[in-house]
Amino acid sequence: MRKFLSIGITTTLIIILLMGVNELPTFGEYDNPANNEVAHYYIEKATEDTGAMNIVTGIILDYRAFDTFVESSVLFTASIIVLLLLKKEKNSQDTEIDETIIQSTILKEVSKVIIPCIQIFGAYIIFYGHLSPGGGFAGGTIIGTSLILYRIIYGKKFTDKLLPYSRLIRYLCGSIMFYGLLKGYSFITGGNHLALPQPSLGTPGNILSGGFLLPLNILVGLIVAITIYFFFTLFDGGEI
Amino acid sequence: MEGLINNYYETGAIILFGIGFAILLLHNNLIKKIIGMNIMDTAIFLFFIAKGYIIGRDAPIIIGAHKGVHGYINPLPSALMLTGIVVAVSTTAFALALTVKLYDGYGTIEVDEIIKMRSD
Amino acid sequence: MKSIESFPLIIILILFVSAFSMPLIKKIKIVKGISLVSMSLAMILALINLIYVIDKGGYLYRIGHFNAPYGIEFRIGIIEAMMGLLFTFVVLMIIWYSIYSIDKEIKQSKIALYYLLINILIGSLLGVVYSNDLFNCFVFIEVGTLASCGTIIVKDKKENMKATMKYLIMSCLGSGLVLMGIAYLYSMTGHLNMSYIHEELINCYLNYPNAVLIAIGLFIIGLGVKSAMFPLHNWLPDAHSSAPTSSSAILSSLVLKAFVLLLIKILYRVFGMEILEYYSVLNIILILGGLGMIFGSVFAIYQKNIKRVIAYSTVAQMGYIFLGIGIGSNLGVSIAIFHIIGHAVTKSALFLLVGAMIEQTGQKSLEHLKGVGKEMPLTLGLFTICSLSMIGIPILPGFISKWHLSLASIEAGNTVLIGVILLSSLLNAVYYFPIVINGFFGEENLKGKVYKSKSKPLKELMPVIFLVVSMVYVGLESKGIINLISLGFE
Amino acid sequence: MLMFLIGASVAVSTIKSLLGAIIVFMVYSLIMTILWQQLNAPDLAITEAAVGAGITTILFILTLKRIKGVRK
Repeated sequence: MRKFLSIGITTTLIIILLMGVNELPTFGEYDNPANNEVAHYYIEKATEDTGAMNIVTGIILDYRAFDTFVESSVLFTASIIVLLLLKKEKNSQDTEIDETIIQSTILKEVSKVIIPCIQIFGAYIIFYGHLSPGGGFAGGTIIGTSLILYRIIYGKKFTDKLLPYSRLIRYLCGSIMFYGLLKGYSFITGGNHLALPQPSLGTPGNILSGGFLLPLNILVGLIVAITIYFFFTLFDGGEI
Repeated sequence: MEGLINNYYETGAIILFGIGFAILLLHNNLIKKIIGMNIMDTAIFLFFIAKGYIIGRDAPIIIGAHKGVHGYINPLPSALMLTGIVVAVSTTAFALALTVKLYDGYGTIEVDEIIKMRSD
Repeated sequence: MKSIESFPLIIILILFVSAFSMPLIKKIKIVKGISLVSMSLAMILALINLIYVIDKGGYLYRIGHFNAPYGIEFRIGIIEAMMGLLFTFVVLMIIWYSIYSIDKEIKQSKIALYYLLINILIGSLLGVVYSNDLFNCFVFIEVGTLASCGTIIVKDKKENMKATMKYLIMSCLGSGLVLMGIAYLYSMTGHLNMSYIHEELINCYLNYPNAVLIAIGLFIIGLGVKSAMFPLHNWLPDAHSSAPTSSSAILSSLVLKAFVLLLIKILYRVFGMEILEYYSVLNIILILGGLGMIFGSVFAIYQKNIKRVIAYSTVAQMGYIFLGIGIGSNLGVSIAIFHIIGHAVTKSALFLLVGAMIEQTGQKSLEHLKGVGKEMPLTLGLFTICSLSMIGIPILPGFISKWHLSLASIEAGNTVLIGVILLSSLLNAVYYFPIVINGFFGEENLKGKVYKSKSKPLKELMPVIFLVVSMVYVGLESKGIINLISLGFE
Repeated sequence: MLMFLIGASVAVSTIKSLLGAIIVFMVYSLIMTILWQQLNAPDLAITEAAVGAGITTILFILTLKRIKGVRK
C-alpha cells in the first residue's frame, strides 16, 4: 500500500513539474532569458572589478559576498549544533575506550609523505582560488580531510595534542569573526558610497591580487577545514 | 513533449527531484531519508547548472586572453550552487547527528517505530 | 543622515558577530550580558531606522560595491523597518525573561551555545525580512531553520529529538521546494532580485502559463510548510510544546511570522496582483486559512497539555494571517501584517506565562493547573488579558484584526468569511476561558494552596508585563499602525 | 549518464542494506561530479567531489558505525 502511494505521489509530482519544464526555454541556447545582461556583465567586468581570473570566485566573494558570509554562518551553526548534540562531557565515562590505533609502520611512513602532499594541494587550491577552479570551500574540505587522516592513522592522543579543542574553536570563531568584520567594512563602505581606502586589486593573474579575495579565501578555507574536522571527531567518538 | 526532449537535462533533474522527494517524505528509515534529501538537493543543483550552460562555451575562468562576452557560459548558477552545496552539507551533518542521538534514545532509526513509542 | 540607511545591515552584522564570539567566553554571565547588550543595541538601531523611514520614506540599500542586479540589496520600507523593531523588541523581552529561568531548563554547559543560536536565529530572520534578493532569502531561511531546530534540541530529551526530527524533515522539504521555485523563476527571467524579476515576469508570464503557476505553487507550499499553513502544520504542536519556554515563545511568535512575511513579499512583490488575479491562486490560500482557523481551534479544545493548547492556537492564528493574505485587497494584507504584530506580542507573552506556571508548579496538564490562580495571581491575571486579546475583546489587538478582517471581507463581497471569523472566535473562547475560570475558581483544587505561595518575583515577570503593556498599546494605537502599514504597502 | 543517475537514485530507495545505499549514493555523487564537469562548471565539480562524495559519505558511514556499534 505504502509503496503504491509513494509511486503515485512521485509520478504526480514529476508530471506536474515536467509540465512546467516543457515550457521553459531550450537547454543550451544562447538567447535564454537566464543569459541576460547580468551574466554578460559578470563575464565582462569581473576581472576589472574584483581582480579575479575565476569569475565564479569573483561572484561568490565580491558581488554576492553577503550570501557567502551567511553561508559560512550556516556551516558554523551546523558545527555548533553538532557540538551541542554529540559532545560528551569530559570524565563522564572512563576515557579508556579501546581505541584502534593502526600499528602498521608502512602506513605511518607512507602517510608521512602523502598527508603533507594533500595539505599542499589543499593550500594550493585555496591560494589560487581566484585564479583557477576551486577556492575556499573545496580547499578547506581537502585540508580538513588530511586532518581526519592524521586522526585515523596516529590516533586520538596525537591529534588532541596537536589540535586541542580550545585552540580549534578559538581559530574557528576568530576567523569567522574576522571574516564578518572585514566584509562588514567592505559592505558598509560600499553601501554608503564612502570613499574609504580599499585594498588595491593588483595585476590580475598574480597570486597577490584581487584585494580581499585572497584573505577571504584563506579564512573560508580555515573555517571549512575546522568544521569538517569537528564533524568527523564528533561523529567518531563525541570527544574532541 | 518537444520541450521535454530539448530540455533533457532539466527533465532528468526533475525526475531525480521527484525521486528524492519521495524518498525523503515516504521512506521509513532515517538514513535513507537523509540520502533522499541529498538527492533532492543535487537534483536542484543540476537543474540550475543546466540552465547556465550554453553549447560551445568555455568554463568561466579566464586563461590567457579574455574571450569576450560570447566566450563563456553563465557563471551565476555555479556561484549560487556552490553556496547551495555547503548548505546541503550542513543540513546533512545536523540531520545525521540527530539520527545518532535518536538511536541512543530510542534504539531504532525506523520512523514509525519511533512514533509508536509515544503511546508507551 | 545617510549612515542611518545602513543600520539594518549593521543590526544583522552585530547579531552575527556577537554570536560568533560567544563560544570563546567561559563565563555564562558574560554571555548573557553580550546577548542582552547586542539585542538592545539592535533594538535601538531598529527604532532609529523606523523613525528615519517614516520620515523619509523607504529606500533600497546595496550591500557591497555593486548595484542591484549584480550585487545583493536590501529593501527597507515601513513594513520592514517596523518588523525589525518588533522582532528585536520581542526577542529582547524573551531573552530578559530567559536569563532568570534558563538555568532550570537546560544544562549549564549548553547555555552559551543556546544564546549563540538565538542571536543567529534573529539575525537570519531579520535578513529574510530585509533582503530583496531571492537566493539571499533562501540562504537566510536555511540558517534560520538550522538555528531554530537547534533551539528546540538544546533540552536534550527524547520527545525533543523526535519533534526536531519531524520539524527538520518538513522544513528540508520546504526549502527544497522553495529552491526549486527559485530555479523556475531564474530560468524564466534570469534575475534573482525581486524587483527585476517582477518587471521581467510581467512582460513574459503569458509565454509560460504553466511554469509560472507551478512556481507560485512551489513557493506557497514550501513557505506554507515552514509557516504552518493548515494541512501542513503537523510538525508544529510537537516542536513548540517540547521546546524550552523561551524557544517556544520565539518560534511561535517570530519564526513563523518571518516566513509569512516572505510569502507576502514573494506573492505581492515578485508576482504582483496582475498575475495572482490571472491564476486566482489567492482563493486557495483563503480557503486554507479559513480551514486552519477552525480546525486549529477544534484541535486545541481536545488537548490536555497546556503548552499544546497554545501551540494549536498558533495554527488557528496563522489561519487569520493567511485569510488576510487570501482576501487580496490592500486592506486585507495590511490587516494580515497588523495581525502579525499583534499576535507576535501576545503569543510570546502567553508562552512565557505558561512557562512560568509550569516551572513553578511542575505540572503540565490542564487538570493539575486548576486553582493555579490562587498561587500565582499575577501570572494568571496577565494570562487572562492575553487570552482576552486572542478571543477578541474590544481595544485589544485580537479584536481589531478580527473587526478589520470582517470589514475587508465585506469589501471583497465575501460574507461567508464573517461567519468563519465568528465561529473561530467562539472556539477560541471555548478553550481559553476554561483555563482562566478553572485557574481562578477551580474549587476542588484550592485546598491546601497558599495565596501567592508560588508566584514569581516581580523582577522576573517584568519583561512579560512589558509585553502585555505593549500589546495594549498596539491595540490602542491600531489606527495609526494600520495606516502606516497600508502606506508602506503601496 | 542521466539514466544512470536515475537508476542509482531508484536503487537507493530499494536497496535493503544501508551500507549499500550509502555506497550507491557515493557513486551517484561522483557521476554528478562528472556531469557538472561536462557542463563546464569546474568549481562546482571540485567542491562536489570533495564535499558530496567525500565528507558526506564519511559522515554517513560514521553514523552507521555508531548505530551498529551500539547494537552489539
